[in-house]
Amino acid sequence: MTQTLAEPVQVATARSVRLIYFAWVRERVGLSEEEVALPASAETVLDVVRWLKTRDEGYAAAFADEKLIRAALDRVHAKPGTRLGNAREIAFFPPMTGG
Amino acid sequence: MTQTLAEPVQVATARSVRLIYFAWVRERVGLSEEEVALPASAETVLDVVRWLKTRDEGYAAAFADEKLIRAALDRVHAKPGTRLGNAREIAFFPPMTGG
Amino acid sequence: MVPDIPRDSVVGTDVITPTIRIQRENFDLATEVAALSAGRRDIGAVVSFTGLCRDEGGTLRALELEHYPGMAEAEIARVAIEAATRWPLTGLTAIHRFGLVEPGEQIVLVIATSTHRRAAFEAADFMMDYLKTRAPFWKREHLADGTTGGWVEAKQEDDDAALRWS
Amino acid sequence: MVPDIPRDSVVGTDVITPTIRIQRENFDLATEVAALSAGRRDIGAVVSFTGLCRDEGGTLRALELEHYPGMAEAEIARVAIEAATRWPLTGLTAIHRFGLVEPGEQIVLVIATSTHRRAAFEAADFMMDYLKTRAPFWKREHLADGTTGGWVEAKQEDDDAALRWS
Repeated sequence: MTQTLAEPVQVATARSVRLIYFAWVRERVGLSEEEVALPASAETVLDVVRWLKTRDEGYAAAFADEKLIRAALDRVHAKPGTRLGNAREIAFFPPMTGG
Repeated sequence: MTQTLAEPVQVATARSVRLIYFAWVRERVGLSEEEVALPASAETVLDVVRWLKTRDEGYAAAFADEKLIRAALDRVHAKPGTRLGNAREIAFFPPMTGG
Repeated sequence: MVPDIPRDSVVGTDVITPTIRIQRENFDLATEVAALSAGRRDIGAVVSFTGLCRDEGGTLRALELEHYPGMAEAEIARVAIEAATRWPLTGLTAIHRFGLVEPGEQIVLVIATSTHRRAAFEAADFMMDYLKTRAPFWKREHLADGTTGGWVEAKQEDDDAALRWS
Repeated sequence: MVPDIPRDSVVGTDVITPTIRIQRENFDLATEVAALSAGRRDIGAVVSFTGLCRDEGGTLRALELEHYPGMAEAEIARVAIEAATRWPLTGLTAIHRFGLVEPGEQIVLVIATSTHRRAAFEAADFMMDYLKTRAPFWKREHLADGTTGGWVEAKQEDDDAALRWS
């Protein structure tokens, strides 16, 4: 397979998405939700987590233990490796304790 | 093991018990219950079934398929080989269909 | 002041006394659930099973439930005590009707309560499997065309289900 | 006269529409059971699970239930549709509360109805396992001493229970 000559168009455009936080992730981040411009390099859920950790100490504390972070893309469960696609809403939360 | 010299005392005494019938066993026998004198040779549940079959055509029909007969001794489930002991009430019925 | 003893510690050691009823009259699910849970703060899970009479596609007018009065309550109590011994229950109720029951009406009720859901689910499931195969009840069909149908035959699948617990 | 179509034949082919509610208010078991079964003559089994708030030996004053409003109903509906596809159900209801719930109060309700008991038991059990591990709800403890305790941690046993169905 050869690389196509045309570069993907989104390379230079930072994507704007809504991030939503629940339970102790929300408490540590200090926000319920926010609109952010994702770096173009963020392609998966895990990429977003790792980028958020660099923002400040609150995010770093919220996302310190990556194994405890669950995520949803546009309100559907996603795994760390799930690609963001065209998701407009990304939610992060601890393991669920309903029922 | 040698046989004791004294003969068992109950040999000559026919035991009197109450027999109770349910569902299609009751219908085929034509009775809900009866008091009978069991022959001294009847030592197990199956012995009673085989003796009853000899009494008339109704009993013969009720107990024709021995695998479909369930029994209880003094209101506790019993197997064909269960010994009668001192049971005063012996019930016969089809497989149960409660619930 | 007498100090409160946490209820959990009591539940763990005492075996509860099941409620068993064999009756002609109907029963009420909400009333029976309330009897097990009202005023308590140590119950986490309530599982109920209600068995209803089906009309079998319109062919059935009623089920006639015959039972062995002397044995039915004792046998269900035996099974209930076994359930209460196997699972850490806070309450257990089993009610079975006899007589004529019409489609849509209730036949049998089992309620199991516990601190945790798995015990409540399994105990209720176990109770129903044993009620089906060991409680001395027999069903006869009364058909919509006015005739009396046969006695309902026991199902192999019910025997198999009961074997799951042994 | 239009001939009656036996209900069983309809049930076998159509997948039912589950009732899903996420609400702050309490719910009533009897009302919800009646909504699934009133006027029907084709239901043989009704299994209900009610989850209640426990006082944890007197240490808990209340549970605070946080949820993801946009996702909770959609996720429970997804699981309910899967249950209705796997088992031949005649009805399925799932209600989950949010907000502050005190010991003894109801938190969650699942009701599954079917012609046969195994389907109703398994579907209700399945729904609860998935509600525990996939519905976006989080519980925080408010303690009897007036302080706010921590967030309840997810249990490995709940994940293990959910894996039984895959």
